[in-house]
Amino acid sequence: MTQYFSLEFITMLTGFLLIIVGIWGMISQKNLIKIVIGFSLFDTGLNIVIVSLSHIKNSTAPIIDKAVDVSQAASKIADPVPQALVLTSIVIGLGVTALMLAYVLRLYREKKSLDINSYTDLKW
Amino acid sequence: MSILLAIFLGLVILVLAGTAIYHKNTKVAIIAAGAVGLFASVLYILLAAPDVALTEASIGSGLSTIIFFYVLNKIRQTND
Amino acid sequence: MNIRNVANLFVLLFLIWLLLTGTFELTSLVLGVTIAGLFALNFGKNSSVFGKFRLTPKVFVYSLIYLFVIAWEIVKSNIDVALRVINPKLPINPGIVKIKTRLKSPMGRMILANSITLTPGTLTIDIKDDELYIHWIDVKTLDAEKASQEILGKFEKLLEVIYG
Amino acid sequence: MIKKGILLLILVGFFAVISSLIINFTGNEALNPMAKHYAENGPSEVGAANLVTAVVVTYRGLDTLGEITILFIAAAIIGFFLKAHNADADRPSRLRKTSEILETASTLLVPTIFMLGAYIFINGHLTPGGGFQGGAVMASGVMMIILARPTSKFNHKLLSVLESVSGVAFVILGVLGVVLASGFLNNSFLPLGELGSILSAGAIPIIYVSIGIKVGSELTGILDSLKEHQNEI
Amino acid sequence: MEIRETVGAAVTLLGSVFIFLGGLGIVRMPDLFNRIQAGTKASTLGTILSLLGLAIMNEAWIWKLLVIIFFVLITNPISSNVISRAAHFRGTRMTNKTVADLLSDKNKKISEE
Amino acid sequence: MVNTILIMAGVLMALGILLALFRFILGPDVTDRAIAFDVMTVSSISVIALIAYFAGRVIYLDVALVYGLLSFLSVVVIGRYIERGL
Repeated sequence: MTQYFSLEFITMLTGFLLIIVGIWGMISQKNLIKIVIGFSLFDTGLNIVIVSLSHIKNSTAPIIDKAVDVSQAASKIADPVPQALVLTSIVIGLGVTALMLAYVLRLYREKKSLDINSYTDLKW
Repeated sequence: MSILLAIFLGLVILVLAGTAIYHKNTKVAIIAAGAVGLFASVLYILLAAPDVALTEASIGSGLSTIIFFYVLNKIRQTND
Repeated sequence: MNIRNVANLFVLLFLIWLLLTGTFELTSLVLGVTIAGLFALNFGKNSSVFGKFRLTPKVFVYSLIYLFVIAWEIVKSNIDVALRVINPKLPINPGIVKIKTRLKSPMGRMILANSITLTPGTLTIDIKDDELYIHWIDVKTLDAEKASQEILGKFEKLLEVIYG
Repeated sequence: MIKKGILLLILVGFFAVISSLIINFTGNEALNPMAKHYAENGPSEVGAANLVTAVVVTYRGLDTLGEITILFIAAAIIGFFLKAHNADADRPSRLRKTSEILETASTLLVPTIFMLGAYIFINGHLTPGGGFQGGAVMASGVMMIILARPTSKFNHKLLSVLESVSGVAFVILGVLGVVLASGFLNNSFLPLGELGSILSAGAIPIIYVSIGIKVGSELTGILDSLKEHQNEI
Repeated sequence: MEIRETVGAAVTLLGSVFIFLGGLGIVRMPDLFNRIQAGTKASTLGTILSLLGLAIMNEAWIWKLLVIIFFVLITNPISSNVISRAAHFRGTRMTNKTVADLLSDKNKKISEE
Repeated sequence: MVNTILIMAGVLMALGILLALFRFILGPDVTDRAIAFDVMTVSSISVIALIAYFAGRVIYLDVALVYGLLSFLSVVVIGRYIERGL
């Protein structure tokens, strides 16, 4: 039980629950903007999970200054690679969210409705 | 100590996420989604990732809110 | 192109750069001067907001006094509002009153409005010409003159010296 | 109702599948070999104190190029989608004027925000931050301008020039790494300098500044395409 | 050395008390304007005090903390002002205890003319 | 001693954030929620500073710097949207 009471586990659980909430919002809501909000929550949750994977027990930020010396860097810092991935992923997430919102706006101008049920053109 | 703070932040994030999904008013949902980003950024600092936290702060503090509100504004103006 | 405006903006930006980096390394200083100069030229040439400010000893002393006055006001009125919040009866008497200011320069007016907003108990809602509309948590008078004296009596004199 | 039940069932199934992943996760005790290599050799090979910057700009620089391209394509598609409709949007509309306080404050705050953005750019190899964050901060500064003065027009030509020049500069710096040093985006064709000083890490500050200008102008372009063009009353 | 750190920690504690009071104020006050009065102002002072306390504790951090305090001081009143102006324009309901509302009187006069 | 005082301060800050969250969920109007959001951002600046103190890293303060300068933009956007000025 004690293994679950660690920073990494708790943040990872938070991230996964946030992913679940985001997916639930995307598939259960009818409003198009709510679906985009669900997507952005999903994005945040995914980022939290990846960052929690980079954390080593009692580690500090992977930046070398007075507090962390070069010689002992390898034993003290967190993993820099997942952080670098998430760094770019957040900016891309903003771009993708803006793209989805542009689609929403375009769809709204076609049919004057934000309800997903009124877009039935390709429904079988 | 940091574990307790992480549990607190996780609960706050989940409550805000629930608000963002289930609130009827779209504006409130957007603000709640922005607040999720805010607390996620504090969580990133706790996880020793200041670079990621800085990115989330600079994106989530203004840009991600304004694009939602611009689209809402355009939808409102189409109706008028 | 207002030389004094650009110079004031440059000093402000360079000060921020120094505080942010916290070093006096030569290369860092050169970079700071270049960037601050570029931004000051770009943003300062079309406005005259900073132009009124001139750094004489008198203005410096008055600015220090102003800082102390506003810090004291903020702490005092914060305790006042905090006592109101803790009190179970919630003794508030709110209302929106109108006050008049003599200040003309936009920067001075903004600092005045922000000072009023920062002190709890008063909140600037709108500013039209020389009239400020203030939400006051404990309205003592509705008369414009008396309210002006009550709310901004201390700030205005100092700001008149600093921003002309 | 039945539909929601099915969806809930799917979600519970999804959670059941990944729950074994979560339950067995106990946290990492030590760095994996690749990260260890970066931590031990990064400061001497690259010369950047911020190892995340080292990974983003040099070790995984090609990924960064791809991500910037994705952002560029997203901005271009948004512009393409929304520009076509703007022609008939110039009917008169009521737009409330900004208060004087916000307008004066913006003249003070916009240079400050840009200064912070420049600090984040230039110290990207020493402190947290760099091109992506600085670009986002600068786009926030532009956003402050259009919030305070909604009628102000963008200089589109300057925006596109900045975007293409910085993109080309990024690629040219990468190719210079191939020609003068050992590989694409290798930063050691400029002297590495002393670890921790502002003129260190070879070409990383220059590369990061170009990334930052690129990201900033692309985010500004997205904001501009979403903005409503209107006249004030 | 010890005394200075204790003083700094005490100042931080005072700041956190103000943050707590701000939270309490925002819950207890009856309408939007009073919530702004009690909430954002108290939490601004609380943040400034806690940053000052940390600046007292370690002198190496003092410059960066001063910049943060400066930023908070100039940005926070602006957001309160904008949101209260928008709420008044929209006609947010004010509490029954309100004594006077001269701004809406003036706006009404303008629209009548 | 010092650590105990600072942990107490952290608990009080968390309680303040919790109260603001209560207003966020309860708040009858959008503007009330915007104010609650403002209180949460300002309070989390000092939480970030506390984390930086406990970790002993001055560089964490950069995040607080960005929040201090940019967090008001979100509230300004909401206000301008409500008064139809966007």
